Amino acid sequence: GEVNIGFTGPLSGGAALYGENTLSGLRMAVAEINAAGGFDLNGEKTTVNLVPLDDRYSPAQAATNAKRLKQESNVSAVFVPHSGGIFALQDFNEKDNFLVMAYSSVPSITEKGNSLTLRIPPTFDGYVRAFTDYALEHEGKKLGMGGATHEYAKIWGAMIKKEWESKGGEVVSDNPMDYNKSADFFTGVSRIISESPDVMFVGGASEPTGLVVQQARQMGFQGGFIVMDQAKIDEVAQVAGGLDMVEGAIGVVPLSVYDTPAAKDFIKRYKAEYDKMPGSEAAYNYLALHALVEAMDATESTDPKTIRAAIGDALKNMDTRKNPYEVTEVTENGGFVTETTLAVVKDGEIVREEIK
Amino acid sequence: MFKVASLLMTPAAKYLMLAFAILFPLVAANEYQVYVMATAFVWAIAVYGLNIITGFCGQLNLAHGGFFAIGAYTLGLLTADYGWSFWPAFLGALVMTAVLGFLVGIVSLRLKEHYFAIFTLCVGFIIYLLIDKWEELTHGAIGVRDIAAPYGFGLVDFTDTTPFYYLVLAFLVFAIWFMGRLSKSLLGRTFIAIRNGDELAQSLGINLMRNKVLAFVLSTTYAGLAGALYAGMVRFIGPEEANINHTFDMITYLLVGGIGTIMGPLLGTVGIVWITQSLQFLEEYRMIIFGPLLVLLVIFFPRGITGSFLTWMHRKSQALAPTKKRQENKVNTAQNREAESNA
Amino acid sequence: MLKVENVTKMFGGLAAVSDVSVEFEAGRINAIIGPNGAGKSTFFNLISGLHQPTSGRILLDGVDVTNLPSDRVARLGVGRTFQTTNLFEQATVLDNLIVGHRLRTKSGLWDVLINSKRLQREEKAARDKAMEALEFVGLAHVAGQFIADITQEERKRVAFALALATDPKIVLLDEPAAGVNPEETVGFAALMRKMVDEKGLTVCLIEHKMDMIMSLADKIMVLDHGEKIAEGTPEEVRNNPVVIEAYLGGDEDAAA
Amino acid sequence: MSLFLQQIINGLTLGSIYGLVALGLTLVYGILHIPNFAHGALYMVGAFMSYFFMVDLGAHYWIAMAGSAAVVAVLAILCERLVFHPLRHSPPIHDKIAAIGILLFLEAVVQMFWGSDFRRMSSPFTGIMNFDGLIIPEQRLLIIAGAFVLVVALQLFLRKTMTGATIIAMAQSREGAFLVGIDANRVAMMTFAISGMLAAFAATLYAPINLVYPAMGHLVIMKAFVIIILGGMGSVPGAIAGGMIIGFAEALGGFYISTSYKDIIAFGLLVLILSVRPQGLFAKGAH
Amino acid sequence: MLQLNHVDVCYGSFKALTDISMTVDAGELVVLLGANGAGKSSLFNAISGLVKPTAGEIQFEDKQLNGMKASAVVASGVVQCAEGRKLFPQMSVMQNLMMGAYVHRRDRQGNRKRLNEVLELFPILADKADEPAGSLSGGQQQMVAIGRAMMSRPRLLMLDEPSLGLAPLVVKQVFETVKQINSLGTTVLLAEQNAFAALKIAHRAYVMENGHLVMEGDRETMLGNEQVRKAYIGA
Ligand SMILES: Nc1ncnc2c1ncn2[C@@H]1O[C@H](COP(=O)(O)OP(=O)(O)OP(=O)(O)O)[C@@H](O)[C@H]1O
Ligand SMILES: Nc1ncnc2c1ncn2[C@@H]1O[C@H](COP(=O)(O)OP(=O)(O)OP(=O)(O)O)[C@@H](O)[C@H]1O
Ligand SMILES: [Mg+2]
Ligand SMILES: [Mg+2]
Repeated sequence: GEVNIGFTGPLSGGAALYGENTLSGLRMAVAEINAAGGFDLNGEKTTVNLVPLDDRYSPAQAATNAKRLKQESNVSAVFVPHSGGIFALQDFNEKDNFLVMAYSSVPSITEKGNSLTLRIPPTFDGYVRAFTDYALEHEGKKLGMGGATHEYAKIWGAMIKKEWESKGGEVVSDNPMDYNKSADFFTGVSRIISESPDVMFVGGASEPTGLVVQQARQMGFQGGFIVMDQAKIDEVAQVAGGLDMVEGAIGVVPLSVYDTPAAKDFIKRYKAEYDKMPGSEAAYNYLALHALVEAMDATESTDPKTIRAAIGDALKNMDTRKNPYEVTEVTENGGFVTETTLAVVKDGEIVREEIK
Repeated sequence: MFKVASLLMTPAAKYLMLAFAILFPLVAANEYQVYVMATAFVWAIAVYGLNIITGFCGQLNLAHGGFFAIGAYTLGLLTADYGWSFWPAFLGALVMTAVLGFLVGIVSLRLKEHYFAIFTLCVGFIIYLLIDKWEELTHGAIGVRDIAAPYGFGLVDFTDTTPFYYLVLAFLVFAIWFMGRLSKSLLGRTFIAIRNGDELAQSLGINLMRNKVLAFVLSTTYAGLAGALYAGMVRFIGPEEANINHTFDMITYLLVGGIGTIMGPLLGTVGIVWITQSLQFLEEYRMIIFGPLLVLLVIFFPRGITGSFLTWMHRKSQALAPTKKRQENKVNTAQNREAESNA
Repeated sequence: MLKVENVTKMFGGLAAVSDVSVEFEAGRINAIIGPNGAGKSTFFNLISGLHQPTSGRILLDGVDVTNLPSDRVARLGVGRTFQTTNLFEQATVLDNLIVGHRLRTKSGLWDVLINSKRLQREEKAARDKAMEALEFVGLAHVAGQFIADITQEERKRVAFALALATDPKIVLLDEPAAGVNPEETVGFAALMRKMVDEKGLTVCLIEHKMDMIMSLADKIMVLDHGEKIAEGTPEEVRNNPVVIEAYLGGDEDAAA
Repeated sequence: MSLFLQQIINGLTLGSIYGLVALGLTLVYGILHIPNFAHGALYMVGAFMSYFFMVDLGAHYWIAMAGSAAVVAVLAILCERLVFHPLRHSPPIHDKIAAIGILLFLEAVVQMFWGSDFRRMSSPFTGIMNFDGLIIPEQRLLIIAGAFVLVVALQLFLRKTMTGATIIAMAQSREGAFLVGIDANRVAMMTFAISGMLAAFAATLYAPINLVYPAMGHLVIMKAFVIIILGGMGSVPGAIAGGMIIGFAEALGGFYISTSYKDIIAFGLLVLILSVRPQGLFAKGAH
Repeated sequence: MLQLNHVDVCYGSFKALTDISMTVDAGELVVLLGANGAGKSSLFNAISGLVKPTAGEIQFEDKQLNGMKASAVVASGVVQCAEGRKLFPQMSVMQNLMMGAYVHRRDRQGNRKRLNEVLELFPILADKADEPAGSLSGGQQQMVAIGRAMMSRPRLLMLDEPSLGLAPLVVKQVFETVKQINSLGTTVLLAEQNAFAALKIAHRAYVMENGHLVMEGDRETMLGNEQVRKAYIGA
């Protein structure tokens, strides 16, 4: 037999690369499962068939796709890598009976109490707490806000600001910029710099983030950066002109800096398959799909509710090779629990820091 | 081929199409198909609006997608943030798009042709930017969630796909019916006269501004109607609803179907929406095919499906009356003239 | 009927019409002649409200129409044709004409929505008017044909009919017989006479065809470089040395 | 003060780029009356070609710029020949739609080859000049100087050479141009080629301080349209003046008013101006 | 020099010219008479390559003109000064004249010489050299148009109603100029409604009606012909 698993995400348009990266992790997991002859479902060898559909990042198209996946392929789970699509699907997934495999750190995804949603990455409130603590201690009290303007960055920025002020810091300038469309960051950055902050909050896609960082340095900014988790410090550094440029940046630990055997092993296999460095979207979705199948295997069922109930155990029992981030727990609301980590650029190197 | 087409155009065919639309949920393979059809109908309503201002009145309005988004946002914000229930908010959306249409109309319609088109392009973009940036009102990039679905006064549940489909169908039928009436009425003729030449129209005593604004407001109201239905269907909207690409899409539907015709907008929209759905697998290659297709279409079928068919019908009737004295029109001959000089 | 007082129209630095005063009497055929670019069409545009004069006054039956927009002027009874005929190619002759009577109707959006009695009545009136105008110009037989399929001369006649459908008191005809052959020109002259005789209209026309003008017009005004250089009966104009000098040409080619 | 000067420099930089793009747009409009919506796509392709020559083939910046200009010129000529020429007698709406078709196509092709991710292309001019606190990266200076040189060169070409004058002649009277033996096709192709080249130059000048990605032309072309409406469609000086107005409005508005609303400033300006002067700032007649 | 054999021109299904055959010899001044819409301009445009004949052939010296591009026709020495002048209104008079030399743009020396000749012909243009052509009076514009055509160094110059809309004084001047141009060695084909004035300077004439050539003859025959007198000259 065969089970279908759905995916709807941007496969064309501006965010296509992101969609493809997400999909690559899923594909890799499916290939591994099927190469091993599938899994056992009620005594029947069952392979996995991934059905990807393109939604061009549009919530409405994501909803249409999900309907289609449910109706035509009878999927029990749909992977969605953007919060707009997730919200759109949450409108009817309980009624239509399928799991939303949400790849987005927006906390409200799991806060609404949708019983058939699994949030794959950690929410970013953990990062927010850790990053602000670290920056306040090491860099200074004055923060300049220069994040991006898309939905995700907005929520991030708002939380950073709140956290910063509640801890006695001061937000000296608040000037978000459109990272995806802007022709020039010069004006925006100079506006932030003119208030001489100690730290700048930046972050959208890695490349424009790199440009923002570079222009800030060009204009004489000496302080550190709080880098939103969408941007990866290593990629940012590449655009900005080397790790020296991002000295003092605080961000999530790039997969490449993860030192665990599970992560290293995953990176090796991914590189062999796709000939590039995997990002976290590939790794997280890879492990989530494995966990999903593990749960089907364990419960001998493809029923979304049953799977949802069993996913925690599945994560725990899973081979660590399939679990590069070593996720071992699911919250009551359906969020995967990962240990929050933090990386800083010190003396031209990315180092992992313990969180207190 | 044309046999089929000619059947499609007779008045009886319109009833056949209506019957098909009514039966569609029963014959559809699954709910997804009904959902797609409902989406297509929603867009078709907006395209009918575009047909009024662009097809009849001859003014290419590139802010149409913006007004669609205004309709969607008005409904979304009134229900999600201000606690209105669906139908009052729905009316609110119509009023809002009509009023804003009026305001934009009186400024933009003083411009002509390319200037009007580019001006409205900018208006559409301003609408997008405002939705994206005016966070206090619109939630900016975060979008609007928890939009109310239409309630059926205890009779039907419009959160189900099929009842919603019928709701949209009802509005669509009304939209087409009204368009048909309009096009044959003195008012519609007035619009067409303006398209043919505004100086001539004016010398016939037609108040250009008043009529153009009226057509514009009608068209934005259609867009608002479609937008409100869309919001009630998807129930999650973001600034991308105002993306200029939606306007481009609608123009394409209109052009493929046949600009200035009655059935063209519907045929074009339904056709392309389904083609787009079935070309899903092409992903990013879709536009590699679609772009050139669009170009070929405007070169070889400038009047769209319906328009080309009408021309063909006309030719046929001409052929049946060979004794008629014929002289090619100036346009054609002027073409010939320059065609030669450029050859 | 129509009284023009010291009208001037500047386009940038160019005086297309300069300080022209003239009076056209009701029920007459008035012609305007002059070289290309003399300002004849501009003069019509000023009367019909398409352009606003830079200075001067225009009175229609004693009503000041100087700064009215052309749709208002049309409603006051000024019909016109254009130098280049612009009709809706893809529609029938009758469909083209129906809108001509629009200015005498009132129905709006609401009437369309509820298909009101008024709308039905007015649509019928407009259709009847169109047919009547078409019969008047002698084209009743082509009512159902597409504009694209009729001859150049028929188009010109349709343009006439369109102006007539507005129920005008005065019609301004800009080179009605340009590009039609001599035989057809005679037909047009007859048509214009008929407008005056049967409908009691006042006709103003611009033409270059002198033989037609001379035999048709009751009164001729001659423009040159925007200025009125002469006015009078054909006889007077023909013998006016200034006109001969500026337009008709001297001695031997006077009649050309 | 130096902050203000900083914004002036920035306004000049932006104005130069916008001006160059608008210039190409206005030339094509002046002759063929086509508002070429695909112009932004040509700009984008220009950036990708330079990227390709520099990063993939290892060419020098200047060589890459020349190569890119050549490729985009050819592309523009193809657009003219294959699309706009056959459509020259269609109603005005059709060539706009066709232009949209070209735009979708070019973007899709670029995306097929290079993907939709952001790319970085650096020029040899990475230095930063510091005049007593006023910071001017070399590349920005190059943009301003480059735009100046191109505009002057274009003016000389149009005014002083017979070939250039054919473009002006065509814009003023098509028939007149035929009568003196000007080949309409040649002029149309030449105009498209120049317009494409200007777009490629602008993109290559700008890319090093920005990113290269398939959607990079969207906003630029919108602004270019605003500019040519402001400056009067078809007017060369209008395009340059309009470019500067928008560049400065954006830089100063973005700094002193709000960065998020800086794009609205450009478009709001247009709405405002056209509400008062429907014919644009510099055009004489109405339209 | 110029020979037309059985030329037809159609605009769509409307036949504007039917079976036109005519010749113009080197050094001649030939007049083409005809009423409005007779097809004079159509014939000129066919020769100039602005419209494509549907049948027949047009021979200029040893070259076949039909099928040639308009620009190539000008380059081969057949230049039309069209009805309505078709100047470049915002260009200066001088620029207009120089555009006329477009097909000879490489021969700067020759152009300068030619320019002097043209300015000698129309001294007033020298005074107006820097003014935009659009601002000139009708007569002056006509001079610019003729001058521009002369700059193309025609061996056959076709003038389409050069007297149209001009005051008689100017008309006289124009005809004198045409005669002068012809006497300086340029072959001229002149379309006119102003038959008398045209015939006075012509060697030969053709008469067109409704797209057909209906008559041909030299100046004296034509001036003496009763029909021509009646139709085109008046009593
Ligand atoms: N809208 C306008 N803007 C600027 N100039 C104009 C405009 N309309 C007309 N003109 C100018 O005004 C003058 C008079 O033009 P008009 O069309 O009235 O001449 P006309 O007498 O009708 O000539 P014709 O016999 O050739 O039709 C011309 O020089 C023309 O160029
Ligand atoms: N581009 C065109 N399209 C259609 N018909 C045309 C075109 N040009 C000319 N005609 C028609 O062809 C016939 C001959 O026109 P043409 O302009 O050659 O006449 P003409 O003798 O030059 O007249 P005129 O003295 O008015 O200049 C006319 O009936 C005219 O209406
Ligand atoms: Mg006129
Ligand atoms: Mg002629």
